[in-house]
Order: sequence, then C-alpha cells, then structure tokens
Amino acid sequence: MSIEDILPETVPTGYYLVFAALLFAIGLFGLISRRNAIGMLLSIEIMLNAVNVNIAAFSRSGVGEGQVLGQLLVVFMITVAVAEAAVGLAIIVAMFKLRRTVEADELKLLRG
Amino acid sequence: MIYLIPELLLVLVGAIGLVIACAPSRERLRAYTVLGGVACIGGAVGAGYLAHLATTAEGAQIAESAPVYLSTTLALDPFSRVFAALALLVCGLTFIFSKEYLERRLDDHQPELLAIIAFASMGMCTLAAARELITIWFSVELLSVCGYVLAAFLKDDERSVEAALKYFILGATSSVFMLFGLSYVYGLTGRLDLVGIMEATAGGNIGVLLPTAAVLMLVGFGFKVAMVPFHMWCPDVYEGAPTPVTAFLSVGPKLAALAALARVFSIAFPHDTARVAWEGVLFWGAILSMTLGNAVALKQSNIKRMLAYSSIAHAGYMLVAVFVTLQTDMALAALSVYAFAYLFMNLGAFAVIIAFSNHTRSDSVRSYNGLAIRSPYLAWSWVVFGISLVGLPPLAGFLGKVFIIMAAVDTGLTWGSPLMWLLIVLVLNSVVSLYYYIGVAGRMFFKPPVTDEPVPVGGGVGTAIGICLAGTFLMVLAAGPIISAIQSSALFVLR
Amino acid sequence: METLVFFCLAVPVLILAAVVVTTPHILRAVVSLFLALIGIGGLFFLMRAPILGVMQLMIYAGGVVVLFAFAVMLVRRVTGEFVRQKTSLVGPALVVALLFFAVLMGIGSGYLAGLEEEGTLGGFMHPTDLDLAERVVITDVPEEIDPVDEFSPAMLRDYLLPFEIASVLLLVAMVGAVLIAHPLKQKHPTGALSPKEALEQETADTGADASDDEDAGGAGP
Amino acid sequence: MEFPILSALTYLPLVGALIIICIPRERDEAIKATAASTSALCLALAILAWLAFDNGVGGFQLEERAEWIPQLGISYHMGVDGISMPMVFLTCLVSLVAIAYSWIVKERVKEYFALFLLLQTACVGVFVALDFFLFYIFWEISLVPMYFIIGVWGGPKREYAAIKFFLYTLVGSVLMLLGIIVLYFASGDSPAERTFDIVELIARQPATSLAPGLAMAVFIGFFIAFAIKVPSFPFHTWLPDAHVEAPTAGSVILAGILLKLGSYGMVRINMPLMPEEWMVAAPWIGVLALISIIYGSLAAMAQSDLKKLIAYSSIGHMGFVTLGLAAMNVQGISGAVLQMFSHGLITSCLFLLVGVIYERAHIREINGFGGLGQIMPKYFGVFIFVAMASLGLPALSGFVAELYVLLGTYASGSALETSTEGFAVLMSPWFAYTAIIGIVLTAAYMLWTVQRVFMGEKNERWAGLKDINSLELACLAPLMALTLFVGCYPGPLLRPIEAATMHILGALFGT
Repeated sequence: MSIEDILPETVPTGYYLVFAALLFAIGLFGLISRRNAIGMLLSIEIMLNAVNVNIAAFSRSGVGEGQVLGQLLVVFMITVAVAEAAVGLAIIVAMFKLRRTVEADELKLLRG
Repeated sequence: MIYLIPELLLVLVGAIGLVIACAPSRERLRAYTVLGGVACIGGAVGAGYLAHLATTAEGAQIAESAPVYLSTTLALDPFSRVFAALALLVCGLTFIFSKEYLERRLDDHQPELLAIIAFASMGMCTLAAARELITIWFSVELLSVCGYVLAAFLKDDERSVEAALKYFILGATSSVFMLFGLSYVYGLTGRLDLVGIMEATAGGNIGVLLPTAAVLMLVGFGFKVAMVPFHMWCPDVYEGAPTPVTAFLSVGPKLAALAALARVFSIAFPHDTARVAWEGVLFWGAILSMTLGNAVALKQSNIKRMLAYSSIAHAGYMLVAVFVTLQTDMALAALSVYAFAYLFMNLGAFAVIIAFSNHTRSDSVRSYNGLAIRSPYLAWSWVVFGISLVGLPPLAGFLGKVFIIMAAVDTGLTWGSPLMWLLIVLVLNSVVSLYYYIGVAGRMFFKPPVTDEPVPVGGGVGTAIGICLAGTFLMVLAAGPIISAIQSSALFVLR
Repeated sequence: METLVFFCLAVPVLILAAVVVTTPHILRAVVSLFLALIGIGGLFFLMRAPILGVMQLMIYAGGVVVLFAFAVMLVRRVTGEFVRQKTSLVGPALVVALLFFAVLMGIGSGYLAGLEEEGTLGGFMHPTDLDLAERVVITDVPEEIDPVDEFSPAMLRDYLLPFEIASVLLLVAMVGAVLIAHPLKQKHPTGALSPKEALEQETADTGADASDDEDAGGAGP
Repeated sequence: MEFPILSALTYLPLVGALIIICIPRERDEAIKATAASTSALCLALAILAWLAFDNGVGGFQLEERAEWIPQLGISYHMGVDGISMPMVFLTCLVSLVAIAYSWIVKERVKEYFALFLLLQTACVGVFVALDFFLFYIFWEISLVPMYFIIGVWGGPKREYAAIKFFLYTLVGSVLMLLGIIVLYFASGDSPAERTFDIVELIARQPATSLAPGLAMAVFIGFFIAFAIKVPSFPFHTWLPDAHVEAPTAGSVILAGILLKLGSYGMVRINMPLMPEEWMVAAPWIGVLALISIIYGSLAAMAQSDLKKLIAYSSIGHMGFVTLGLAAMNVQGISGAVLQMFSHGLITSCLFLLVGVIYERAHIREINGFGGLGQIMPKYFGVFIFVAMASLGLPALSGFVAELYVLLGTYASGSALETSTEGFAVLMSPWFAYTAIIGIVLTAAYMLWTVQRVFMGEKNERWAGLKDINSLELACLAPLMALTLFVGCYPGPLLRPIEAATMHILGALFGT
C-alpha cells in the first residue's frame, strides 16, 4: 500500500481551509507575542496570506462567476497588502529615526 | 454617470493638490485651500441635489440604469448621495479650517495633506455607496491608509508618528480579521454582492459559520467606527495626529463606516442566526461605547482626548440607529440626520480647538480657563457646539438624538425590552456627557484666564466655525425641508 | 499525487511561518517569510490558479519582501546594530491562537464534514440561478480561468470601480510612504515654533497641569 | 392676520439680547437701558395680551399655528389659557424686576443682561408653547442661561451649584423627552396621523393605548422631570445650592419663575394627558407634597443662612402647589395655580430683600444680625409685610391660595365631590390637616427669623447700614402691591384660572 492510496487523489477543499486556519492562528500568535513593530507587521502579512489561501480555495470549488470573483478578490488583496505594507514600513522607519526603537512597549507618549 | 460627480470632484481636488505639491508656494497653497474648500462645499450642495433628484421617478431611473461598471459595485441611491454630500462637507470644512494650521504649524507638504484628505473623502463616498464586498473593503482600506499617512504627518513629532504606528498596527489587524470573515462569507455563499449573499443564505438553516464570519467582518467596521471594544486606537490617534486630521478622522471615516455598516448588515444578513449575532454585537457595542466613551471622557485633561472619547460615545448613539435598521424605516433617516448634526457640531468643536491651539499651542483642558474673556467668539461657539453635542435643543444634536430615539420607539417599544434599556442608557449618557462639555464651557466662563491676551481667530478657521454654527442652528430651525430631503432619501435604498 | 504535493508545500510553509513569528533575528524572519510566500505561491499553482501564483510571486514575494528587507536595512543603518526583537505574552498569545483555531475548527467541522460526504462544495451550494433542490456538485478540479475571456472582463468591466479605487489607494500609499519616510527639511517659518519646541512647551504645560490640578478637579469644574 | 402677540412676547427679549450683543462692551449704561426697556415693553405686551384675553373662557386663546416639521407632526403652536396667562404675566413682571434690580451689576454686564433676556424668552416660551417639541425646546433653553448666571455671577461654590442645577434638571428633561416620543408614537398608527400637538394629544389621550406598565413609566418620567423642577421632595437637593450661590436677580428668577415651570408642566401635561395614571398616583403625589411641606419648613427652621432659609421655604410652599394638583378638583387646582402666582410674587420679594441686606452687610447669617429694625426701619417694614405674606396672613395672596389648596385637598379626601362632579376620592382629609402643620411651621420660622434679625439687641457692627433705597423699593413695590391686591380681591385672577381648570377637568370627566 503506497502513500498515494491513503491520500485522496485531488486535494479536498477542507485541507486548504485547515491549512489557512493554522496559518492564521500562527500569525495571530505572532501578532500578540511580538513587541517589535516589524515583527507585528510580518505576522499580519502571514495572516493576510492565510486569507488569500482561504479565498483561493473557495474560489477553486466555484464555477463561472464565483470562481472569477474569488481570484479577483485575491489579486486585489495582494495589491492592497503591498500598499499597506509600504505605508506601514514608512511609519516604522520614521519611528526609528525619532526614537531609535520600534518596541511597542516603548510607545507610551500618548496616555490619557 | 452624473451621480458619480461627488467622487469625481474629490479625486479632481486631490489630484490638483498633488500637482500643486510639485511646486509649492504660499499663494498657491492659500488659493488651493480656499478654492478647494469652496468647491467641496459647493459640491456638497450639488450632492444634496443629486440625492433629491434620485428620489424622483426619473432620477431613480437614472440610478437604476447606471452602466454595469457602476451598478455592480455602487448603489447610487439617494441614501448614498446624502453621505456623499456629507463627505464633501467634511472635506470642504477640513480644507477651510486647516488654512491657518497649515501655514503656522506645518513646515512643508501642506498641499499633500489636503490632497490626501480629499482622496479619503472619496473613499467615504464609495464606502457609503458600495453594494458589494470588494468595493466596501477597498474603500475601508483607502480610508485606513489615508488615515495612517495623515496621522503621521507631523513626522518629526514623536507623538504624531507614535499615533500613526498604533493606528496602523491596530488598523491592519482589524482589517485582517475583517478579511478573514469576508473570505468565509464568500466561501459560504459564493457571492460578493450584498443581495447575492442574502439570497444565497435565504434557505433557512445557515449554520454557525456564517454568523461567525459576519461578526468577524463587524470587527473591521467596529474599528473604523471606534466601537468599544475596538476603540483602543482612537484616543491615542486623536491626541497625536495633527488637529485638523483629528477633526477629519473623528467625523469622516466614522460616518461612512456607519452608513456601510447599516447597508451591509441589513441587506446581506437579514436572516435569523446571522442577524441575531450581529445585532447582539451591535447592542453591546452601542451600550459599551456610549457608557465607556462618556465615563472616560469625564476625566481627560487633554481636550483632544476628551473629544476622542466623546466621539466614541457618539458612535454609540449612532449604533443604536444601525441596530434597529431592520426593524424600522426610520433608522436610516435617523442615522443620516444624526450624521449631519454630528458633522456640524463635532467639526465645529474641533475648529474651536484648532483656532485656540493655533495661537496658544496647547491642547490641555486647563489652558481654556477664562477663554470667554480672551475670545468670546470661541467661547460662545464652544458653548453652542457643546450643548449640541449633549443633545439639547434647539440645536442640531437634539434633532439627531430625537430621531434616534424615535427610530427606536418606532420598533414597537415594550416595557422591559432590550431596546428600552438601550434608550435609557442613551439618555442617561447624554446627561453624563453634559458634565464634561459644559465643564469645559464652565472653565471658559467661570475661571480667571491665565493671561488677558486675546486669542485671535484666523479667517479660515473662523469661517469654518461660522458655517458649523449656522448648520447647528439651522438644522432645527429650518428642519422641515432638511428633514424631508433626508428622510425621503433614507427611505429609498437601492438594494 | 496532488495531495502529496500539497503536503510537501503546506508543511514547510507552516514551519516557515512559525519561524517568522518566533525567531529573534528579524532578517531571518524576513527571509523565512519570503520562502513561505513562495510556498503559498506554489499552492496557488496547485489550485489551478496560475494568475494568483504569478501575482503572489511577483508582487508579494518580490515586492513586499523587498520592502521589508529595505526597512530592516534602513533600521540597521540607523541603529547601527543587528535588530533583535523581543517577545512577551507568549503564553497568552499561544492560548488565544490555539483557541481561535479550535473554535474555528469546531464551528467549521460540521461544514467540512458535510462537504466531504456529499462532495458538494459548501459555498456554492446555493447559486442564485438554481433551485435549492438542485444543488450543484462540483469537482475539486475546476477549469483554469482564462485570463482573457473571464478574468480581465471581470476586473476591467464589472469591477472597474474597485480597480480605480485601488489606483487611488496605491497613489496615496506611494505619496504617503515617501512623505513619511523622507528626511526632514529643517525649515521653520518666521514666528512659528518648531514642532519640537512646541512639543516641549506642551509637555511643560501638561506637567504644570498635573501639579495644580487639584483645585481644578479634573476636566469638570 | 392677527398680530402674533404671543410670539412677539416670546421673542422680544431674544431680540433685545441680540441688540445687546451688538452694543460695545464698554457701554454699560446703554446695555442696561436696552435690557430694561425690552423687558418693560414685554410687560406692556403681556398686559395687552391679558386685555385681549377673555377671562371667562376656559380653552386656549390667542392661538398661533404654523407648519414647522410636518413630516413628524411638529407644528409651531402657541396659545394661552387661564392658567398660562397669569404665568406669562408673572414672568414678564418678575423679569422686569430682576433686570431693574440688576442695575447694580458691574461685572461682565453685556453677557449678564443678554442671558437674562434669553432666560425670559425661554420661560415665556414654556408657558405659551402648545406643541411638545416647542415646549421641550423652551424648557431646555431655560437651563443654559441659568447655568451661566449662577456660574459667572454666583457665590464662592458657584461652579458646583451651577453644574448640579444643570445635571439635576437635565436628568428629568431627558426622561421627559423619552415620554414625549412614546406619546407621539401612541398618538396615531401612521406617521401622517401622529402629532406633537399638546391640545391634539389631550383630545386623543394616547396613553390609554399604551401597555399599562409603559404608560405608568411614561407618567413617572414626566412626573420626575417636573418634580425636579418644582422641586418636590426627594428631588430638591439642587435647589438650596443653586439659590445660595446664585446672584440675587438669578435667585429671583429661579424661585419666581423657573420653579413654576415644573408645576405648570404637571397641570398642563401630566394631569390632562394621563389622568388615569394621575389618579392612581395622586395619593402618592400628595404624600410627597406633604413631605415637601413639612420637610421644607423644618429644614428652613434649621437654617442659619437667610438665603438658604428662603430656599427651603420655597420647597415648602411649592409643596402646596403639588398638593393642590394632587387633589384634582376645581378648588385644588385653582388654589395650586394661585399659589404658583402668589409664591412667584412673595419669594421674589424675599430674595430681593436678602439681596438688599447682603449687598450692605456682605453676610447672610441670621444670627449675625440683630436689632436691624432700628437701623433700617423702612427695610424692616417691608420685610414684615413680605414675611406675613409668606406665612399666609389673611388679606395677602398666600392666604387665599393656601386656603383654596386646603379646601380642595379636604374635598378630594371626603365624599363631597364624588356626588356632584363624579371625581373619585383621591386623598384623605388627613392630608389637609397635615398640611396645616406646615402652615404653622412656616409662621414659626418666619416670625423667629424676623425676631432674630430685626428685634433684640442692636448690633453696633451694623450701625452704619443704609436703609433700603428707592431703586430697591421701586423693584419691590409692584410685587407687594399685587400681593395685597390678590389677597384682598382674588376674583379677577381666580376667574380665568377657574375657567381653565373647569375646562381641563370637564374635558377629562365629560362634565
């Protein structure tokens, strides 16, 4: 009995969904545990990718319009992720210049 | 196509700003500020006319028969045009009251700031009009990215950059959650347009995954609206960002997100389980926002922070209107009326702060002591806006609050229903809010001033205060025509 | 066979992702992210979505990661040291992440089970043009989308508006990023305080605030 | 089209305030003259309005009606009946007196007079508004100027007193707002049928269609709003603070007019709109009124500050108003309205008198004085007169009013009324007997006060005090004259009041 007999021929959508959920959870873990703004941003990127995989997996099982929509959504998402990352990194760099740190713990000028 | 004029106007204004930014000069900046502001306010009147036009039969025809590249993504209905008018007003007023601030407190890149505000206002228009999830999410993202950039605009002020960083991290997080929810909504229904989602879930048993996804999407909106518990960014960002930006952020994105919230959830998730889930979140969100916002605002010593918390409370009031969207026709009218009232009174209050800090460079509540002697215009304006924000007659805030209460009562209020408690929380919170708004007014009038030096009010910001004062008064005194316009447009929402 | 490939891609991606969120070396995290993104691109190809795969590799792996690398380099140049990152709240973070996953799986499992049994694919159970009774059964191996016939019209006709919004968004992001990260011009108009001075003045002001706030009794009278 | 005399009466002070805003800050005299002449003109208009008013007719007269927000059934509707007409007159009179007395104000004159005129607009507006929306607007506007008057020109604890006054009354008003909106929705099935018009609402009796619990809740909301303003025990705690801290003219307006807004609200809104709930609650309202009477008198007795004493005496006197209203018969309600009028006159006098002495001595401690009767004989005479009016000496207005209230209460507690007019027995005769204790207590503390301040050892410290001057006397004279007139010959005042009362009760009980 080879390994190919145990595994399904094509990948069930559920596998992708579980994978995406795991990826999202890993990103969530990083987002909470990281103190460094760049680290947080990296975690957010991972979560975004989890969402992308999710949508692509759903889109794979659709027909016609639904399938196109999903892929369209992923393409748009990638675009936006770039824009967001660029602005975010710019802010982080500006922060570095002023404070020489990006540790979230040290952001405490603004307290009520 | 004519219904798209507000968006096009805003993009045009923004683009001109970027062009001017290539060769900035004091004169150009001044001209741009004034002309841009006037154009936007004029555009707001035009958008109001479009809203009116769209309620007529042939106007509806035009909206319905929009070309496919508009009709799949935007609902150019009267409701959305009312919010387009709002967006233009916010943008125009922000232009006008930024004039002195830009000249005095920003070293360069002034036109860019205004241009980005115009682009963000465009995002407000599309967000309020969007009828499918891609556009909604894009508009949210446009607003967010503009917000991050705007918050960081004083880039050598640590507080500004810190505010932007906090805003960015929390904003990106919330948008990821929203997207995660969105991905499941897409997966479960195969659709991205709101009506399609509703139709796909109309079959009854929709399980628990869809409500969960809806609630996850709500996180993203809740963040934009600054609904408790997604409000953490709000006070910090409001305090750190340049004050005109704070004013813009406290009104623009919030109102557009509320409009989208009402549209998305009432159209896409009107069915049992999903509806119970999002209504439940909104119910507690509204109660917590009102209560926490007002309670924490009581003990702020920075006036921008105080207004930040008060804006959280106001979001709570408006969430009450959103909460009853599915139960009464009046809800959207109430939301629109309150949105207008909130725009005038909150921007007015911020304009007072801007005028004051332009001169004194201080935002601490204490520095407002004795302002009535130093500048009666500012002090009395604050009294008017404060009273309106509390919701006392005969000012705009009162009308807004009455509408929200009326919408809630219209659902067939019964003794002991959740809605009744919501209303009681709402009115008691109004009383609490009196304490800090009027408390500041009390400082202005009852305390001796630090110095007797008068506070000059610049032309731009003075005009903006005047416009806001006029709006705050006229909304009640000339309520008949205004309400008839808003109400009829709110009744007509393109699905 | 396909499933095997899936695992060969998915498992390393997850491991790399775990490295991204745990390693103290920020550059290592960026490199791991780069590799993970490539892996996810591979998954897109596996899903027969080559458009996405290409996009992922070009924009995401190519663009975003380069941005990150730039940022890290800039930061290194500024701080003059190798950037390490602190972690805290590891326990709570782990609990939250696991809880999130467990709840999602708990909620989703029923859905997934139904999906495997019937061979129907959840989301597309109720296409609007079909009756509920005639649920369509779709294979797991759909046709590839033709970029010219299907994808482009969708993007440039039906969804033209989001496309335009995206262009505005990118414009704002570009302008904004340049503005924020651009070095400061040290120029102050006559009569105005520099922001730094203003900050100091305001800090002094709030300091004074705290000292004699008792007679004022907070924000109210 | 007839001359809109009520609108003119309402907005004339506002116009005056706007004119004052335009006058330069330094020109004190011009500002004062403008304010005084505006207010005098208002009084003249009020007298004209009363002349145009038919005293024998019960319903609303001089009505003005215009569309305002037709989509919500909101109209601009004004009118007066026999209850509001005396109140409008009282408002104009007391405002004029307050403004005339304020001639001595030197600090921030411009804002002071503008605020007083705004306050006058708000108070007149409340009395003439016949649309809930309009009513509520004027009701709330009245808070704002008072807040600033207390806060800017008040005593040492003025900020605390001002915000307390504002918060207390606002709690009531927001509850009232909820009630108004519930009644609005109960007034019709479709948006087109619904209305905010008070007259229309009274005719429709929307409360009857509400669920019993909700109707009672609405009633309680309204009642609390009005009881805070009256103020009735246990909602009275803002009043002593506000009075003590307010400047003299502010106290005069507060006691003379603002308190009447509360009792006016009860008789105009609570009773006719929700008569069934009122009848259920009447005994309890009566009990609260009695507690107010006794408690107010006892607390007044315990005060050492003259102004605080008068503030507490107001609580007691206003208790009679609530008691009369609770009786829900012609004598009771007429007596209550009469008491409102008379209390407005008498308390204004008392606060003016306190102001006069405080202006000279800069203290208000009762025990700090003594033997003033010899130093200030004219002042002594005036004070005696007013104190007698306050304790209910026959031939002065307070006596007539309290007598009517007691008769009404007694009638409402015995079977006398039941047979003739079909009213239910609401209270027991014991309510009337208990209220008499209050009168006795009032007499006790008033006389005691007079004794401590004016009799006894001459305190040399005050030997140099000047007697009351002609401006102050001129302020007091009309109020005192009216007190005497109403006390001797209440007919002209009672006639419209009784007509209006009969009209209200007749509409409710179909007689």
